[in-house]
Amino acid sequence: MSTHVPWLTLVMVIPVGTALLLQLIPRESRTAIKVVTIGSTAAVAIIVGLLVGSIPRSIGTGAPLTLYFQEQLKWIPAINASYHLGIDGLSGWLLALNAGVFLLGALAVSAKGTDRLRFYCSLMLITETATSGVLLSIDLLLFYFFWEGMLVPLYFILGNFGGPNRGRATLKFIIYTTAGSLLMLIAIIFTGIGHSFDLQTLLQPAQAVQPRLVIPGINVATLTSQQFLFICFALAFAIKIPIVPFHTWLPDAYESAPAFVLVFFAGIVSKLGAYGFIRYGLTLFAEPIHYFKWILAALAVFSIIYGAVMALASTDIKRIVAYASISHLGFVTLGIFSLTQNGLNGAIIQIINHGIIISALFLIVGFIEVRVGTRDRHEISGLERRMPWLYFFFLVATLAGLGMPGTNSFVGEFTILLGAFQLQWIYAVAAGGGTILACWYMLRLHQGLMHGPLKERLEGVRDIRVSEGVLLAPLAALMIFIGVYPRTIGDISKPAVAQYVGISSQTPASGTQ
Amino acid sequence: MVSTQLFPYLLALAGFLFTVGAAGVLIRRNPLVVFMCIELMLNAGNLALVAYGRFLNSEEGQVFAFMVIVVAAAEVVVGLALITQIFRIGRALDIDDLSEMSE
Amino acid sequence: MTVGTTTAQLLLILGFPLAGSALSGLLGPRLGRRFVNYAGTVSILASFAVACLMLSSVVGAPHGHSSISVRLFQWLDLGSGNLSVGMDFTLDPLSALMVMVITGVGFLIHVYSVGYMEHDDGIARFFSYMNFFVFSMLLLVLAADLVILLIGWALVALSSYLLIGFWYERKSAVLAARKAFITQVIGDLAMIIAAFLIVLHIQTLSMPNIFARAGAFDSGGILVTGICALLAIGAFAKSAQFPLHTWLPDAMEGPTPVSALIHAATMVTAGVYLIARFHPLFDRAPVAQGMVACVGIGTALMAGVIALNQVDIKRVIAYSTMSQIGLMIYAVGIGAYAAGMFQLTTHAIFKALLFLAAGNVIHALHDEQDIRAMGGLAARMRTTHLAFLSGSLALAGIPFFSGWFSKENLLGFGTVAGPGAIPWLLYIVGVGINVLTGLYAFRLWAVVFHGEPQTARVYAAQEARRVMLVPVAILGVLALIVAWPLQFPIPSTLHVFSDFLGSVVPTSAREPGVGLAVVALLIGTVASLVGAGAARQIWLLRQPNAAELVPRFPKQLVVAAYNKFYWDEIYDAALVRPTKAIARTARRVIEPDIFDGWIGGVVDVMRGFSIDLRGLQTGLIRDYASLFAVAAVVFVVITAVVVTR
Amino acid sequence: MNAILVVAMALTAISSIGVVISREALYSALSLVVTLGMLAVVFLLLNAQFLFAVQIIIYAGAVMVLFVFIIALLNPEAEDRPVADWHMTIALGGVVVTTILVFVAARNGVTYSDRGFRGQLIGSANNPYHAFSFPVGPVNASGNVQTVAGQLFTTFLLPFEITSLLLLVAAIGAVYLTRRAAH
Repeated sequence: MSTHVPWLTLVMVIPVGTALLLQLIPRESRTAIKVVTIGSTAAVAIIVGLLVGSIPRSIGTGAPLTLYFQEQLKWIPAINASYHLGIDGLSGWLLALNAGVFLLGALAVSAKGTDRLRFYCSLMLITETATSGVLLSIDLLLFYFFWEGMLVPLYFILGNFGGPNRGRATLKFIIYTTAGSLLMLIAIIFTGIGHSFDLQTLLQPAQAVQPRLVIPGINVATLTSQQFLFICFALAFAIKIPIVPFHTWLPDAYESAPAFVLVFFAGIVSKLGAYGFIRYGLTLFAEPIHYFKWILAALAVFSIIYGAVMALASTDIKRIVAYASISHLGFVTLGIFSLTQNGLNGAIIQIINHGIIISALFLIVGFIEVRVGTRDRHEISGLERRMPWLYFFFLVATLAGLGMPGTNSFVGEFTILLGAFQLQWIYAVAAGGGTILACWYMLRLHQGLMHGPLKERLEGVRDIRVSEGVLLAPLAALMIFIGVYPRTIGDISKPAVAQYVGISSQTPASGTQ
Repeated sequence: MVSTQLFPYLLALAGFLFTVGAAGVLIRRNPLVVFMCIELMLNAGNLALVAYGRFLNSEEGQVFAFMVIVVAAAEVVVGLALITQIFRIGRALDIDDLSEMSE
Repeated sequence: MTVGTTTAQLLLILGFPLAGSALSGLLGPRLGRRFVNYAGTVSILASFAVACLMLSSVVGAPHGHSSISVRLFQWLDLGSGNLSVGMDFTLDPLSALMVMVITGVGFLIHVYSVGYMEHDDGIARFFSYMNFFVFSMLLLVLAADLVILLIGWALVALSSYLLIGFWYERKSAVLAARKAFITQVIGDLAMIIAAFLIVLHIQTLSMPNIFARAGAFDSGGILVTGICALLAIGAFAKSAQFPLHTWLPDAMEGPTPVSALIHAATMVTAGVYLIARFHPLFDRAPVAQGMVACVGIGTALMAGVIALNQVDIKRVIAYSTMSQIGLMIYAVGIGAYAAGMFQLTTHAIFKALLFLAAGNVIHALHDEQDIRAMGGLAARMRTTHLAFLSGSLALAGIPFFSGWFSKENLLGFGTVAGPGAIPWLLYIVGVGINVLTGLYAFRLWAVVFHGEPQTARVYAAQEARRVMLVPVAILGVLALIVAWPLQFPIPSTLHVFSDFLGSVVPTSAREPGVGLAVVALLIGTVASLVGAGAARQIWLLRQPNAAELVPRFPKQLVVAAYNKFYWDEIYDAALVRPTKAIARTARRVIEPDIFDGWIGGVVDVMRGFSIDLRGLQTGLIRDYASLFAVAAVVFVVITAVVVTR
Repeated sequence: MNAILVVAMALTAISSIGVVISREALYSALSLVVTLGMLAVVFLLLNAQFLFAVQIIIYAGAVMVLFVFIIALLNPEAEDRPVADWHMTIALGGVVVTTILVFVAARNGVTYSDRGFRGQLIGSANNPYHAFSFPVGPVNASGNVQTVAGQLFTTFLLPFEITSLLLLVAAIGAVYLTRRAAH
């Protein structure tokens, strides 16, 4: 693709431009609104697809990070903040996922059944711009701008289009994430002020080992300032992912949001925390991340097991999926903090996988909820007889969710566990125990809903419509395709990961080809 | 030619005008007068801009002052329109009465 | 053999079942039963045909060139020193043998299923799953990379899960399916960790490379012992060996052809295949081998005792399967790989036969499975009876039936398993198992086919339809003759089979001498005959009667054996209930009080502040502006006066 | 010149007090007219001829006329008194404190730089105010209007256009607001 066209800016501008354009369409022309929204997200998806496809497979030579399709303009020259965009194998894949889930989200929203469709579509498109911005920006301040900007449309989406508990859930989500990101803002300012906010520039000089800060008066050495800054960043990312002690916003928010919102809300937003850890944690905080990796990896393992245990204990099918999501994201975190190439590649693969799987699961759960009218797992059984197609898609998604070899998440979990094993074998074994629990709760959910005698109340339930199957079919196909041919992701993520690992271990990224 | 010695006095005048305007906002009840006081504050800013521009040998002060004037004009237009509106729906022109946030 | 033809053969042999599965599953519900019957069976037949070609090319290959590996594509490559996996397949005598068994026996069982499932609505689903199983199993045995093997390993577990839960409206079937799957996942996890140890130590997961670099592991070292122990756990899960054996009896909830194909002939023996395949590692880990042998013989003994005390026809055969696989595991544990594989081959045939024949009985009695409700069926189902008899004779190891060849061959190796008391003890128990096998095999035969009919249904029983009878008859004949041209249980007589596998699994150096082998053969045969004869006395002639004999055994033993030695209950109490209790605690206490609690505490503090500050909010702009002005001045003063200096 | 400037400044200050303390809105408005006019004079003396003109035209000519017109139109009753509680204290204190502070700061050349607030003695080498150089050259060469316009239409073109947009919005807003009242 020509580098003269500002493709990355285009990726960001198209959705928000469409959101403005939507205001010209009368509120009542619902079909037109939906078609325009789909068209816009599809256009973004096509551009992103071509961009990601043209990322070279070889280790780059750019220092310290190799970025492609870069765009750089002055933004606030006084403090060296710039409008700097670029992608690499890491952000490229997340961008692809982003474009994919928003396209899916646009397809999933019902043109007839949604109140204030134009409002919703505009908000969704603005969210897409913000999430794309988070992934594209190379400048810390720009990153923060989009990171926080994302919350604004999400606030209105969750607050207006949710279930009965939406007020509380939305507030919890917003306050939780804002609290985390404000700390990150402080750390960003501290890192960049008087120097530069540009990641490339910040990484240039070798970081000297910093002394520990001493509490005056009692002379207790604490941590270095780098480590404090890392804690600020880590908190923001940990809340977003979420890692376990910071996770309680997630089940509430996921429970109250409708399926067509969750497609992208669960699909991309929580992955941005993981992305932040790799993009900024590994590069800016190489020393602290090695210092803290044990505790973070331990928290990740705890997330895996705790999420699984909570999923076992829940009866609300949406909450089960939400806790499953926490458990799966624990794998991503574990992969990151293994700080090995295997683990990080696995984490990227698993980020993509989880986006696909969780979108599918929430869609399926949503379809069931709409038809059955309850989310209590004990109230539903034997649906396979009435809904063979949904059964099939649910089966594929369930198997992918529990890490079945041959599906996509096996690839991710295998590589992540390998990375964790390199870090510390006990982590890998404990996380592996989580997969056994995953098996238990996923199969119990799937079998409970689909198998057993059909409840009388459910006699009239209909199978999914073609329009709904169209949403699930590509997801199911991707789950199997990535499981069979994982090189699709691995080849592009590999060079980027080699660089990040190289930077984080303070050695130049060496060609491994 | 204006003496450079007057510069501190010019700034002091700007400060004075600004605070007098602010005082007016604080103690007056009539929204029209409050508006005039806001104009005072804006003009105080303009004075500071022009004085600085003059003594730092730059036209940028004037450019900004010009823009402030434009904004002030826009603000007056909308503000006065609002005040006539309030008057027309039959409410007293008293800021404390108009407050919806108290109680 | 060239790479090109091998690739084509591999693609065909894997492609036919997969295509059959997709066709049955997608088009089956539309096109109806006839289409599904043909799609399901013909795909396996085609696969079998290709497998025959393949076998001929392996047999015909010049010495030392009978193994060929092909790579379809690179699966994942994370750079040197990291994970690198190819979609690799190996065709060698071992995999060719397995492919023959899977497709050959599989085809017969598929044909049988056409009759067995003729009244079932889910025929399309059934054949789709069955074909998918054949595909997965072929993937497993052809894989040349440990990760690909793992994929096949897990996919067979998936097909097994789907087929056990085939009648999904039965609660028990659903639970059995889940139990089987979770047990398999435990095994998978062990194998995954073994794979990690391998790749981190020798940087490859490609199986030919692993075997080539097996020398990198210290013989008897902790690392290779660990790897082999973990692989063995995977094998135990798949082959239903203690302590991961409890799923197999429950798996009998699936349709009988499923039990025949998956839970008798092929999938459950994959553990034996795995250990035989990884023999270069196991040969270097004697401790792990010893563990494998002990577990194998222990499971064989336990399962044999339980089989003797069960009353469900399928469960008896299931426990007998477990017992026989225990013997195979014992064989590969003592290094007699070819002997284990030989037993695997004959067992696949006679155990599939027993299941299918039992299926005929069940079908004829309208889904009656309790043997106490049968009896006297010999006269009403002649062919089935003869076939079942052939299977029982083979199972019990009666001379010149296939089981005799393989089992006596296997036990012969037990005499030279190693120095010390334990190998001899294992051998003696193995001989005891021969007695036990004869007992339960003929108990089943006698109780089901002889004696007085116990229920009215028996009188109405009719011989099965031809489509079900022909496969049974073929297997019946095979169970008699299949071993004759292959292997004789005395070394240096007839050894076609072990020669065939010789290039993959070299014959163990510890081979019994001819004299010892003859003695062992005689001992084993006598033991089998004693068992069979005793069974004939007790259950056919009823002199002495079983009812009189049972009280002579300790009552606890009989009750415990009837209750499968309570393993289900033990696991439930030790694993399932505690996990559920933890989950409940997490939901009721930890989540709301701790994780939501700490954030709640922060919120409470904030709320306290905000109540204090509320007094400032009068709602009057004037007040806000005043505060603002004061604050601004204070700020300026602070910055100007304090900070400046 | 200095004398005229001092007089204009004094008048500005006095009339601004008038704006705040007059009881009638009309007197406030008239005081404001004086203040703005005197400020215009100050601008002129500070070499800002263009702003002088703008100040007269926009403030005296447009804004104040509008104010007076509205006052005449609405004819609000005379206020009894300004608020005389603690707000008054704050207001008076603020006026005094701020004026003195600003004067002292300006007199001592307190400046803000990237290193925080710094005070310098007048006349020192670091004090930027010790040697003003008046922009005689450019002003004489091209005239004040021309230099300001040069800035306005090149460097500050975008803000300039944005303010024009703001004016447009304000005009539309005013029309909209008053139009609805007709119904």
